[in-house]
Amino acid sequence: MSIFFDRSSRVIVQGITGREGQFHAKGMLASGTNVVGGTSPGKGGTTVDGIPVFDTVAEAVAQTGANASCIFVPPLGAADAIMGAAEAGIPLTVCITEGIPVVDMMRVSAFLKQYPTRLIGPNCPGLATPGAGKVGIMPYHIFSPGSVGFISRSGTLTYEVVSLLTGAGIGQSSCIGIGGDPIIGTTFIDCLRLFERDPQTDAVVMCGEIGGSDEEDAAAYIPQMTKPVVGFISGRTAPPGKRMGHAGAIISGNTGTAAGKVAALQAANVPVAETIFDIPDLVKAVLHR
Amino acid sequence: MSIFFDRSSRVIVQGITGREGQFHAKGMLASGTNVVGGTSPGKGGTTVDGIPVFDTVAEAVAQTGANASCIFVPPLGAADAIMGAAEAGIPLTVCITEGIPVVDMMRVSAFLKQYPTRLIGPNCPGLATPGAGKVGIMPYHIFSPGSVGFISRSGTLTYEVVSLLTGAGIGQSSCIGIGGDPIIGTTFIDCLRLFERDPQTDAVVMCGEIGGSDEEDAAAYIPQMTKPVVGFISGRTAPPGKRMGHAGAIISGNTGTAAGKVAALQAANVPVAETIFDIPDLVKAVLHR
Amino acid sequence: MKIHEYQAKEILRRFGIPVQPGEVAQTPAEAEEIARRFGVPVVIKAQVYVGGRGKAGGIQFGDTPEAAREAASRVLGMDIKGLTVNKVLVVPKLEIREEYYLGIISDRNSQAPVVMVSAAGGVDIEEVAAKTPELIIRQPIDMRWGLFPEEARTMLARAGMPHVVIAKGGDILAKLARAFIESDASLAEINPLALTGDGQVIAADAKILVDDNALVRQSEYAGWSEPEEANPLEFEAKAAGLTYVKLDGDVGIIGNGAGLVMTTLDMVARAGGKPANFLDIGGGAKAEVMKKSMLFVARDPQVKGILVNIFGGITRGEEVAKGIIMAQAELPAHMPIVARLSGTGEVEGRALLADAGLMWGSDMRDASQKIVAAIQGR
Amino acid sequence: MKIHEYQAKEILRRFGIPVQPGEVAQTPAEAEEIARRFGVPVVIKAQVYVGGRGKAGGIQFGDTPEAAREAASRVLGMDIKGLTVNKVLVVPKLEIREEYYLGIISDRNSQAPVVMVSAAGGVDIEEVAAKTPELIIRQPIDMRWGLFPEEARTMLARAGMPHVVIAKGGDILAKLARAFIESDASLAEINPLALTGDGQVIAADAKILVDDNALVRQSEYAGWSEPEEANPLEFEAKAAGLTYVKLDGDVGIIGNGAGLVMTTLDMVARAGGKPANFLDIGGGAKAEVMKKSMLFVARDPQVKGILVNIFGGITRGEEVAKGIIMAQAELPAHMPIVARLSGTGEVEGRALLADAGLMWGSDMRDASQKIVAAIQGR
Repeated sequence: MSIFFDRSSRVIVQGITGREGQFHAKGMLASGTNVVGGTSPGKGGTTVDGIPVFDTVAEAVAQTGANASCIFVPPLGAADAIMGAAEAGIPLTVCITEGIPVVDMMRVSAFLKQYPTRLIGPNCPGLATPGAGKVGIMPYHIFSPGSVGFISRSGTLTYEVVSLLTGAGIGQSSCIGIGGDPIIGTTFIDCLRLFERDPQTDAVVMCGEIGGSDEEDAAAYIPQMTKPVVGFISGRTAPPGKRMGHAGAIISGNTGTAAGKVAALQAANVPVAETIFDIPDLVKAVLHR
Repeated sequence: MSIFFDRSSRVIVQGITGREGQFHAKGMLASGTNVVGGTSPGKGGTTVDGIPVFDTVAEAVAQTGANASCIFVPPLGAADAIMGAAEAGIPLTVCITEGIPVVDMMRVSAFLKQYPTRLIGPNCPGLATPGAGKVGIMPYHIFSPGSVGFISRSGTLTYEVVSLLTGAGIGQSSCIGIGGDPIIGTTFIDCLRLFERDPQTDAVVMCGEIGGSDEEDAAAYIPQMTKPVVGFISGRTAPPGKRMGHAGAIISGNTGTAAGKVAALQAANVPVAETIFDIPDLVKAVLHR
Repeated sequence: MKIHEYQAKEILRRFGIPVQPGEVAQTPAEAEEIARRFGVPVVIKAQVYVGGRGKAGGIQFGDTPEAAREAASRVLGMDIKGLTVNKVLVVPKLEIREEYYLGIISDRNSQAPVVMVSAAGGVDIEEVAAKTPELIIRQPIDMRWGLFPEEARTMLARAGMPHVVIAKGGDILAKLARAFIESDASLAEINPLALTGDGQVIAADAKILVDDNALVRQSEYAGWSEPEEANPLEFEAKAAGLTYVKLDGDVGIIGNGAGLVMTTLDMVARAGGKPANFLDIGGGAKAEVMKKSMLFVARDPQVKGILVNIFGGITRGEEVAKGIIMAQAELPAHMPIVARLSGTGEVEGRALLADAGLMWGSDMRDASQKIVAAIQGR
Repeated sequence: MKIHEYQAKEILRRFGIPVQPGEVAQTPAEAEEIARRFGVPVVIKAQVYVGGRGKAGGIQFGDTPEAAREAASRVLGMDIKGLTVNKVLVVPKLEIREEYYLGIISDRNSQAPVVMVSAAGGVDIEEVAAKTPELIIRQPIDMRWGLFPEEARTMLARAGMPHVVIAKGGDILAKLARAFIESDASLAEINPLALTGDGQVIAADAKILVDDNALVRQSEYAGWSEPEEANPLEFEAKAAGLTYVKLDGDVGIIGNGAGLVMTTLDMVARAGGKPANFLDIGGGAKAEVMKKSMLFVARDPQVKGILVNIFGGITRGEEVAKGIIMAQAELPAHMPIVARLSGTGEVEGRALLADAGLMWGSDMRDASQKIVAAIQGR
């Protein structure tokens, strides 16, 4: 089992004829993901690496029975792509696109309230279910199947930590990059709730960073969980007021500091790793508790 | 009993400091309506003929317990007034204003879907419950209490017909001017449904006119009613494509003609008066059926 | 309010829609100059507020600048359904491969703008709707979000348009929806949307109607208003703030309230007369407005008599009577006038009318019969 | 993106908000001329991308045109928190009776713009929020409808504003909400909103931040971008398309992915070093980008060595290594460089680095320790 995505998922790639879309569609196929189609307005009727291309998501859904979508559409078209996927009845949408205007995401957020669509991202590496495949851009070879759920706001840091886990013999159930933007569809707490219910998951690793209060919100929920959580927070040396790469990674006044997040997690009895190298041992410790 | 409005209603007048608002607030008071307040941004804290004025509907509701509103705000501010009344929790809003841009009313229509507010109008004379009072601009002295419900798209024509009914000894239960605009909050069929459930009402007079298909929609519902309906349609001599005063009174192509409406009503077994002078006799006939 | 094709295209251009280039000429020489500048062949299109220009000869071609001049000289001054052509739009002739229809109307049933698209473009959409309604894809716009491009593309795909038109036309349709809402249109049409030989998708013709109620906030468009020569009186009435509709008969009709006036028209017709107009003086009119309305109605040379039908509420009978008496002094002595007043000020009004020797009706049936009889000399 | 007060006021003006008149001067003579034209007394306001101008002396008064000139000459060229004042806004002095606060920020928790209003205006709103949060009324904007005037007035009434401010300020706040959304702002503030002696309600100061992600479609505002002299490198980095943040230390840091770079900064700090910057080369960077980034980081005179930390996915190790080697050839010979590559192309990259005699780290901890040791001469 897994959260969000498994072998039964039928994935389309929105923006499949772009450089990124085409490259990662291939990567998803290679990971075992059932990529059933793609969209690119005007390119309907063609194929990309054997994958059929449609002008619209509605047509792709009608023709392929797709139930998940991975979006590589450029920033100014991404809100349209997300809304289009929801309108076409896609229940899981993963938006990789970075740089979507915040006003667009605020509109999308209001729009999605009337749809049962689950949005992951935007500005995220997507998700992977080791053994089943991936939706997004994560390097799939670093994963190993297992019982640890993984959630992170970043991309390459995820890869680092997953590599460390895999190297230490700790396999993963599902890995989700929730995205580095201030407005995202799925938060830490959403994932924690699902991991709590997921029978394959025994513990969760949560890699947060400065900015916002998603980690604090998660810390408020964790005491209700039966499964242990290990935390890590990056950006301890980040100064206030500076946007550290991710649009969401910014300390505003006294909110969003690494110290505050670490303290909140520790207050929830979550062991917080000092460095990423400490994560595997902390996971082993909570699993043997 | 009555539909929409009775002695327990507590009415505020939005736009009470304007010429129309002030004049008709007085008229409503004189009819027995419990006018508890009014609004006029910037004039909060003053009074108009002893009626307290507030800057906002929210304050008026909080201070007076108002549960109905009558709007006399100029066209470009009317959509704001309707939405504000809904947001402030007013369950019944009567909008007298004529000339609201259609795009505004389309937005209002979408907005009101999330509120339990009943909107009457716009571009309507309001409603009257003989014996209880009125919300709007109808000359109250023409009414007499009784058991005939009255619905019309127009103002002065309503007064003519009500005068004929009263003159013929036929009293009214509730009278509603639903308004002459293409987009209105309450239609004939809405009123018919309520009259059907209203124990005080024994028959209904419905005065339609050219344009749209509200009369046809009503004709499709009438066969399900237990109470008789008498119809009248004005605009038999109106040419197609011309807006006959009311923004909604326009024949487009073959739809909205008087002949079509008369035929639809007759097919529903509704006696349709040739002239307004025939209405009282037809009402008497159906009441004695 | 109607606007011309070239003005509708200007609006579309502002919303980022690719529009066939072109310029307006008011003289044949200007047309020739434009043809020279844009390159021939050109199309000369009459700018009049009426459909069916093509069939009426209002669209002509010029293969050379000189031919453009000649074509313009044929079209300028032409009478199309009672309208004189004062302006032509000169556009380079497109090599059109396919024609499509995109339209948005404000729809009373859905209480929203409704988008209609069809792969059967270039022809009258009402004909398509009547004969092959299955070729038209309809969908209301959700006013909360507008029409977003993916929705627009999905409509075009459902209408069976080719891939390139789905892609480029989807953007155009989404922009047309924004143009509709932000311009307070009641109709916005691109017909045809042309797919050209070189793969462009552009608006080759456009029609926009602007909601009269919104002209106060669309002041630029309001300034585009022009007299319709077929109906100069209606144009002047609007300018004078009167709610007036010109009809074909000889009985001038004035009342207060649209429903009442419409019913009065019907009553006059029943009495054997033919209404010359619809004029609603609205609520609370004073004597001056009544007088102005009377004199306005009498300007229609067909009018042989005037019926005034007032149900007084806010409108006061004595004001109406005063206005009628003031107007009578300026009207031809032989022009019959019948007034019927009831409600507020009815007694005072009738007394004034009686003093002035004017005819009155006891109700609208009586008044209608009296004016018809007076006109017909019975 | 930051913009100046005078630019923020220009945006507000376009959305119909009454704004205190005024003009920008770049010389004392211009300030005098403006003072003469608008009438004295005037206020001379430093236009710099920083708060607290008043306390720093960046706001001065001129009772005569000559005094305006002198005030401007004092303010122009002034250094405020590391920024040189190059422009002043000259405005006629208002007779302010009361000051209010209107603000809108994009809020991650409500995933919507949040409106904040307070009758305690004219002061730093963060101070009000900290000390008397009950004086601030907050409400998210429903993105489906925007903030309509009656909602705005209701907020102002709840904040305890006087009637005239509820009426006029409500319209202003509704327009501010439109300006926020249509301008892609991340913050839009009117502080103070002034009630003047003669009953006007106008924006006396304004601040707007524009969402960087939206600058592609807000091209006019994008053109208003100016170097922040306190951070010239950050401005140039943005122009060069690099995601760069200047910090205070001496270890230049480059990596791929924001989270990884932030973690690398933390790791360097743990190793006893001080990061000089944050630089994220993003995904799939080629050798040229790597080289450009290295040379850019080295332009910071504080930088004594550079750490490159790459986890290869789409980014290939050999491209990174090539870029480092190309950059090394142009960097001072004594500048230590430590690279750590893992993932795609890791073997090839390490081989290239070894051939070039460059230091490498086995993981990010090892690499961090090595660069810190190299800089500190251990």
